[in-house]
Amino acid sequence: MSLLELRDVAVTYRVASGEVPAVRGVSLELAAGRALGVAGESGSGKSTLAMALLRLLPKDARVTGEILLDGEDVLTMKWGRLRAVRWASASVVFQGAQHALNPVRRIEDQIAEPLLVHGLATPAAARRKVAELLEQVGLPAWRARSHPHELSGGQRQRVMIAMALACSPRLIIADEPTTALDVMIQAQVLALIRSLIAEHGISLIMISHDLSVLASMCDRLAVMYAGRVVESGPAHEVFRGPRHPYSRALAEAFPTVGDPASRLAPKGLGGDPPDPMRLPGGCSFHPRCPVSLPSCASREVELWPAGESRTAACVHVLSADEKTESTGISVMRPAKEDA
Amino acid sequence: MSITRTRRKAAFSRFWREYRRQRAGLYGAAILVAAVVLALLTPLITDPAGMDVTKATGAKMSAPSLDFPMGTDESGRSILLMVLWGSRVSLLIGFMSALLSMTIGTVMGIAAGHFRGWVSAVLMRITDWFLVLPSLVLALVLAAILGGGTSTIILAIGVTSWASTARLIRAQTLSVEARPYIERSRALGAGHWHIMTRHVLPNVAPLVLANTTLQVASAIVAESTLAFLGADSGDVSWGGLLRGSYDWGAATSGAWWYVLAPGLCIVAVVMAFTLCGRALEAVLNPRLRGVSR
Amino acid sequence: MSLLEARDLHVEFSSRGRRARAVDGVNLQVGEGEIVALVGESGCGKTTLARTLLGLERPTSGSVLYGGAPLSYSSRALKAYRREVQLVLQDPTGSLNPRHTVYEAVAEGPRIHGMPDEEERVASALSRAGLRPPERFLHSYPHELSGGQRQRVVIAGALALDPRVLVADEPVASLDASVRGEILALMLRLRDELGLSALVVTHDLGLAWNIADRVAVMYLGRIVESGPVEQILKSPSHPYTQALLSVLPESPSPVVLGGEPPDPTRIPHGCRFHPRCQVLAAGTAAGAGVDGRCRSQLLPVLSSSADSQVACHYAGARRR
Amino acid sequence: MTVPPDTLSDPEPAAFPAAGPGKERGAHRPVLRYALAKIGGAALSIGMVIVATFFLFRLIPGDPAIAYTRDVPLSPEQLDLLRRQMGLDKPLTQQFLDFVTRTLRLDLGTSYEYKRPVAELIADRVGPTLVLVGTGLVIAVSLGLWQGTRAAWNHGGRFDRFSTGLSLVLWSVPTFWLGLLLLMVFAAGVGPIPGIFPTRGMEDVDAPGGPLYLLHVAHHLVLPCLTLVAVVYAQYLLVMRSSLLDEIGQDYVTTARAKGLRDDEVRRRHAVPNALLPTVTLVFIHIGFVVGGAVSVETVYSWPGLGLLFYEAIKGPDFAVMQGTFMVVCTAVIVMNTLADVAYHVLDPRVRSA
Amino acid sequence: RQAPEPGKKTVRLGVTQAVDSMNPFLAVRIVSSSIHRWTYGSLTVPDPKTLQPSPDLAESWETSDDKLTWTFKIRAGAKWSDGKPVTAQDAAWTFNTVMTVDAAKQANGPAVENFESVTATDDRTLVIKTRKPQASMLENPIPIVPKHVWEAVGDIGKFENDTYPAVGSGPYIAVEHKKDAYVKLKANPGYWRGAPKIDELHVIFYENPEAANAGLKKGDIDLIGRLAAPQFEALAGDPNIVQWNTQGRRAAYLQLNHGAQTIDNKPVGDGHPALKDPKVRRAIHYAIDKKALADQVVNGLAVPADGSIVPPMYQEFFWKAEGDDLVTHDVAKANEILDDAGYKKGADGIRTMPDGERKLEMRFSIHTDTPVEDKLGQFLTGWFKEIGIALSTRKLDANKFTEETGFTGLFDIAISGWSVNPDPEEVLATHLCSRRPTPSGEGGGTESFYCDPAYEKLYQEQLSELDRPKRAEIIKQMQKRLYTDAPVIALYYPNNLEGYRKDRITSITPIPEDKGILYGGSGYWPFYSLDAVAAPAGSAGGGSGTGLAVGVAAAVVIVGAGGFLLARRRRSVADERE
Ligand SMILES: Nc1ncnc2c1ncn2[C@@H]1O[C@H](COP(=O)(O)OP(=O)(O)OP(=O)(O)O)[C@@H](O)[C@H]1O
Ligand SMILES: Nc1ncnc2c1ncn2[C@@H]1O[C@H](COP(=O)(O)OP(=O)(O)OP(=O)(O)O)[C@@H](O)[C@H]1O
Ligand SMILES: [Mg+2]
Ligand SMILES: [Mg+2]
Repeated sequence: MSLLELRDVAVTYRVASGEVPAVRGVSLELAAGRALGVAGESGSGKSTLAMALLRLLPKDARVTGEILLDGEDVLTMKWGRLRAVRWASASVVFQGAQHALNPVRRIEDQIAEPLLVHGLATPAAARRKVAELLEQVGLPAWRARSHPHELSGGQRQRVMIAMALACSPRLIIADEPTTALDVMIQAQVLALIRSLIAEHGISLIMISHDLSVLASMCDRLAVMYAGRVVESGPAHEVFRGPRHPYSRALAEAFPTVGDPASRLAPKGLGGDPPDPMRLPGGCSFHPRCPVSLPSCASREVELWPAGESRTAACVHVLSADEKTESTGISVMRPAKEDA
Repeated sequence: MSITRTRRKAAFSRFWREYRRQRAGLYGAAILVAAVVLALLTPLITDPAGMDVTKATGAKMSAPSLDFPMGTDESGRSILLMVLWGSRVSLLIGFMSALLSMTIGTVMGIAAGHFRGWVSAVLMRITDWFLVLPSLVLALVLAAILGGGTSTIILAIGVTSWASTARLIRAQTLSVEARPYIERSRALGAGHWHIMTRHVLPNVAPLVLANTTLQVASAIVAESTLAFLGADSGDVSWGGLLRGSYDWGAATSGAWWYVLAPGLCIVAVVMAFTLCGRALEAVLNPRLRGVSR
Repeated sequence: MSLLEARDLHVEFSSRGRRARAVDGVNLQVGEGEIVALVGESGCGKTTLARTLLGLERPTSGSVLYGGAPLSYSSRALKAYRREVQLVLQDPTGSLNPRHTVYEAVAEGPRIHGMPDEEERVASALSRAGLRPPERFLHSYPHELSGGQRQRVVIAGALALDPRVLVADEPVASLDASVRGEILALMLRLRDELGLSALVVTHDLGLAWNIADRVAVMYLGRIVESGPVEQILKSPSHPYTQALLSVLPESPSPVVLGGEPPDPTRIPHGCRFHPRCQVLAAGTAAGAGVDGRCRSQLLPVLSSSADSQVACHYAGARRR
Repeated sequence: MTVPPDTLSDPEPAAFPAAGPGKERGAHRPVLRYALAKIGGAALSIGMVIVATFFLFRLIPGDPAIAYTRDVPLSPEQLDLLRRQMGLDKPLTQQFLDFVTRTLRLDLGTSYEYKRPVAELIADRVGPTLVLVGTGLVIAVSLGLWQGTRAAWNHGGRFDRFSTGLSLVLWSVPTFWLGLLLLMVFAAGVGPIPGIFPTRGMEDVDAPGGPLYLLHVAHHLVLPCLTLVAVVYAQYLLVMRSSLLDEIGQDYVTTARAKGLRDDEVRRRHAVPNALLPTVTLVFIHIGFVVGGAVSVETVYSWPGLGLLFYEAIKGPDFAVMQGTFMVVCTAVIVMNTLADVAYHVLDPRVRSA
Repeated sequence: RQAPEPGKKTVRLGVTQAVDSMNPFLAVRIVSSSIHRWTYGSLTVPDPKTLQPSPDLAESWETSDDKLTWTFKIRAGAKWSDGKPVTAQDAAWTFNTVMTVDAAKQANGPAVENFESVTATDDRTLVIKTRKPQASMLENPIPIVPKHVWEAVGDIGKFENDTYPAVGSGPYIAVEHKKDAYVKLKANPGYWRGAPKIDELHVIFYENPEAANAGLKKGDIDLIGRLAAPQFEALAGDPNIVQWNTQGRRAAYLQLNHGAQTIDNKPVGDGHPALKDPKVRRAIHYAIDKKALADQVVNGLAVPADGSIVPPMYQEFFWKAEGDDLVTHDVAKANEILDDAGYKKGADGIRTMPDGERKLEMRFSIHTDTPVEDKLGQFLTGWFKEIGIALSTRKLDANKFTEETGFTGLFDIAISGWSVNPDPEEVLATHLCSRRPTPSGEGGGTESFYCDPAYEKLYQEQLSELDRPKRAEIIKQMQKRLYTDAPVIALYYPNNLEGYRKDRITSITPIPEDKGILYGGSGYWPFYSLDAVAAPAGSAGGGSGTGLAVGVAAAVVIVGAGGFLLARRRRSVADERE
């Protein structure tokens, strides 16, 4: 059984001017010990989805569908049970660690807090564990006595990771853990995460809009656009040979240093990002799509199979693969074979 | 540019839409409009001769009746009439001292936030000084030294109450100044004046507006307190009326209308200003906008 | 030939009683019609250098030369200077006053300088920056625009003054991957069409590869390697440049530099990179017999010449 | 005078940019330096008070010597002598220097009315004011903060609407007016309500000794304190409420929830302490305001404190007492604020190392 | 509050003035001088019936033929409260201190101005030599202090006299003083007239007169003196309270700046020139409706002034205007006088000077913070408008007021008033030429800048007239002169308004005994003769209220805390949700 399974999850924010469908029917699956990358442009609903996994969204967000963690639906859990699951089974590395840490408490206390709350350690043991965790993420133990503002961005991000590891959860959700960081520190943090999942067999959901980062970190990749998954498949395949025009644009936007093709020839995707409150009809990508057909403006697209354990939501997938029947909601298989 | 006008209109109607959702603010605005209109109309709808003690027609301290809906004072004058005329002075003092205080506060705040180094340090020192000083005490001293009169009261209140505004404006100025568009403007060749008037002022203006209403409220309370403590303007004001009710023993002799009428007027109008100010702040201050989710 | 030049520029800040040497001896020049990329990790002094070039920061020593003449800091001279040299900031959203329409934002420069034909100028700047037709955008507020459009408005604001040099500080860092290509293409086009010179500040080597003629790599306040893009990025000689290139996600063997990020208040002795230098750490430098010099001997400041040059004892030793 | 409640939430960023690594080992040094700087600033402020007092009271038209002698007719020689004694014959700069040295030696002049050193008059009245303002402040702060917390945590709820509304009404009420009403109702008694509280002062003749004395004073304190608290606490409520609302929106609160903390734990351990810190400084900035309120309250309830002395001096007018009280009150407020600032600095790590 | 000892008689007097000093040389406020009157003896005390001087510490006295030497016999049986006898040395020391120590002149300096020397020839004989004859010698108000205690005091001007019980010779002994709060007096068991009937007298300070009234109604205090009219009226209808409304010692009048001059006859100030014209002053007098003022401003609790500066309470000296002298409220007459004198009304209804230059626009100077004067101003403004004089009210603080209306003459019309002692000499003197300010513009204590040869002459005559009825006649002539020449215009004589609880105070003798004053009058009679209900045995008295309130307060606190805890508990359950 897979560790995490999302079934048609949708999140709608109620705001003054109406409803914002931030996530519109996402189904995903993650097996234990695997890493799943979620890419997509800014505002495509990645963070919303991540927060929905532990029901951390604000009150004005409505979540529907099913989020099965070890077969148990998070959305219908009792509060007590949910509290027990939070952090002990699944923990989160939040986007923007500078704000996710309490500015007035020592990082030691903050890392130890979940241990004590879940009754996993005595205070003394918790302190030892904190030192251990800090060593693991490459921070000297004396840093435990620091306050968040005394740390650099990379260090704070590492504290966040140490905190996520504190209760030895089976799943870590890392929301853009490196976006705010310098290339060099980004590399450090990525290396750290990579070694941690390798050593502890933890499952990982990593969110980023940098496809190349995800490709190097994850087994599988899902690309989101306007609240939907538009393409999914084995990470390298999606990165090297994207089937959806949006994934393609994303992949191409990253220049390869040394590649003469991109020398003095930057590529990008025109058009405006979609407004979730006023999504275009038909395929929501069609106004920006370089290869859109007239029918795209009216025809709903779904995730169609696009090769070995791959799916993509584009009509061109159909014509290329000459598959006419829709598979409906396509479920991402545990991708053992392509790891 | 007519497009600009439509823009402005759209912006205003957007503002109004948002403001309308602040129910308390609406009540406040309604009370205020009523109070201001009544104050403006008073000379037209009433006869000031009723305020002349030698021509008063009522009995002394008589309870509310048809002739005197709010009763009469110690000289048999209609309290309703006094309250109406008093509202003119109270509101005038409120508005003028708020204006004075806001002007000083805004200028000091923007200057302290915009300039660096010793200018800012000196301005902040002065501001902090005024901020922590007990302003009522200072106002009383000022009023005692400068002698009575409406303008003295306005001055005393205005001069002692600008500091918190200056702090607020300075903080806002600092955050505006930290925005890259200031740097950009500077890179385009802009000078101090251009930056302060084109970028900082429009950005702090909503805050100034919201704060002015709050300031009017506190100025009205301050006026009544000063009047009670003996520094009155000499004209009939709400504070002066309250003082009168105290001097003429209205409370012990059971003339509750004399005590309550001006007091409740103060409370109502001050509250209305406060509600409006808070509503304005909620609508206009982007920092607060997100809060009441 | 050189239009804008920094000559032995030093900028120091005093932060909490300590001196931070944010820019610590930089020679750099931007020629007519040339795009130079200035790369380096966060906090190495790139922004400070850019701001100093614009006269927004006074150098502690050294000078900024424009057209061969040193910059004067009288407010009059600065105003005139800023008509010709323009800055585009990192954050397009922050760079636009939310209360100004696109028109006002773009017209701000011409107004400050009292230029005639404001409306035409704004319209043409907008269309040159790729916002076409300009009328569609004139009365929009920044919040009604997408990130890419905002960045173009900022660029248009700079173009409205017909500058000869554009200093762009991380022009695409905060933008979505899908938009950045557009902006970069725009810069290339402007160079080709208008002969604009540009200094592009970034920490992204891919960007340099995308658009620059020349690249200068900065580390802790000083340029450690510079030269034509192809040469530097394909065969870097400085260990720091090598490390930067190696951590690009697609590179096969990343060299993650250890140690704490550099601190401009405590610049190490000898080669400023030596505490983190992987070449020194691996003993290769010792093999070449330069490790002692790495730890103690100062390196000369690189000149502003256009040729490829590097400030490294090891690279110097190998080249010899 | 009052300060509008919401302008208090000072949006100045409390957090400062990240410090570089390895700085905290010397952390006590900045605190000391900060404290010294603050104390220096306070000294400067007090200096400003002294200077302002001198020139402000020099603005009074008329002859201080004649004012001093009041209605008592004196011969010109006697007046001249008095002027010389008061130093009025010296040049202004000399007068100023004399004034400063005298003030620094705590010689605040002699009361016109009481013919006694102002410093002594003030010393006699400090105690009652401290009792009133101290108790009032403690109650107002705790009540305000507690209600503010509750209101913010369930913002939009019934408690929030009720307490915000009530506090706004009370905030709009002139202090003295409320005081008079309370006095009339609960001290004098109205209709069926018995006047169970005293009509004046801090104590009566034949006040009991020992612990009963405390009860006796407490009984006298009820109404004045209630008045002061009613008018003052609203500000703390509103500040705490908005400050906590700010904190609730922060990401670290979500982090705390994600860790599996209970709702009240999130509030108690994370949100409230963080919201408290900026609130508390604002509380101290308001001491000046509370002192102002105390003037009205002390007048209404004949409370024998500094406010009453000041009020009597204004009525006199006894400029020497006014001047002395003004300086003392201002100085006290400045000192309190400085202490609060330093304490805050020690408590909030974000500010500490800045 | 402790339960009073059963059988103990305590009277609590409420005052709205704080004690300024317990040192009789410094105290000027009425409350303090009253206390000193009760705690120290003087040479003489006004007789409660006639108000004429009667023996106090001086048993008897005689005057030399040249009227310059007075010899007093000090009472034999009088003792200080510490047991030592009262001697002539004590009195001599007291007077000499006032005469020689500047700081000690504060309270009663003028009373010794005319003294040449004071000596005690033996323990019982005091000899006072004056420079000029002094008819008012027997009214000397100075409290005599014990030399053996006061000798040790260094600087009289700084001495607070705050060691209790204070050594005195009056009916009461001061035993406690809490500043701005109360003074506690105990009956002096060794008082030579015999101890007072009550055991304790408390003087309790109220800043807030409304609170004082409430205190009286509630029974927190037993007596209040010097009430303002509204407070007095508010006492009506309470069955336990006696409203004590009697003729007062005070006259309220206007001071007209009829050309202020210094003592060397140089004009000072900026008084309106029209006021120099007696006709204008007369017209103004006609414009004033004194009855309306008495009714409206002081709620009818005053006598309209058909006289001058001596109130009718002092029947002996009071002069009443009658017949042609009498000025009544007559606007037409006033207008006629002004018209005839050539003051023409302009289009705005305001008159101008006969030379057509200046309008009759005048200032009316009053004190800040005095509602009665404020109201008065409102009335005068209304009436003056009818006779073509524009009046604007100026409020001045006490210092400025004294300066402008007393020395610098910067006023047109000002409010004035004087509380008259049983001997009116003091108030008569305030209108003498010699009282005008010095050439350098410093005060002599004039109340009108008046300088009239006729008045001066009469003054000198009364001074040396030791025959009382004759003297009274001269004094009446002086008042008539003031009335007709109108440098001052008397408005009304406010009644003395007091109230006390008859369920507490069983008997009290006013001074004078016939409808006189209780508190603030001369002498100590009312408070010496006072008798009160004893605290009933076993009752907690006012203490029961306290106990009740404390109980209630405690209960409220407990219930509140309990509710709070309960609410918290409930909420912590509710907190399960998010
Ligand atoms: N609390 C909220 N109320 C209303 N709308 C919201 C809220 N939070 C997010 N949204 C909207 O939901 C959409 C998805 O937001 P989300 O934060 O999930 O995007 P994201 O993919 O994480 O973007 P980024 O890469 O910038 O982090 C956006 O359009 C955003 O504006
Ligand atoms: N005003 C200032 N006062 C003190 N120190 C400063 C100031 N501005 C910059 N610094 C310091 O100077 C160094 C260089 O800063 P700069 O902003 O130039 O770096 P950068 O290369 O642009 O970094 P990034 O890529 O993060 O934008 C940093 O260590 C910074 O902390
Ligand atoms: Mg996100
Ligand atoms: Mg930068």
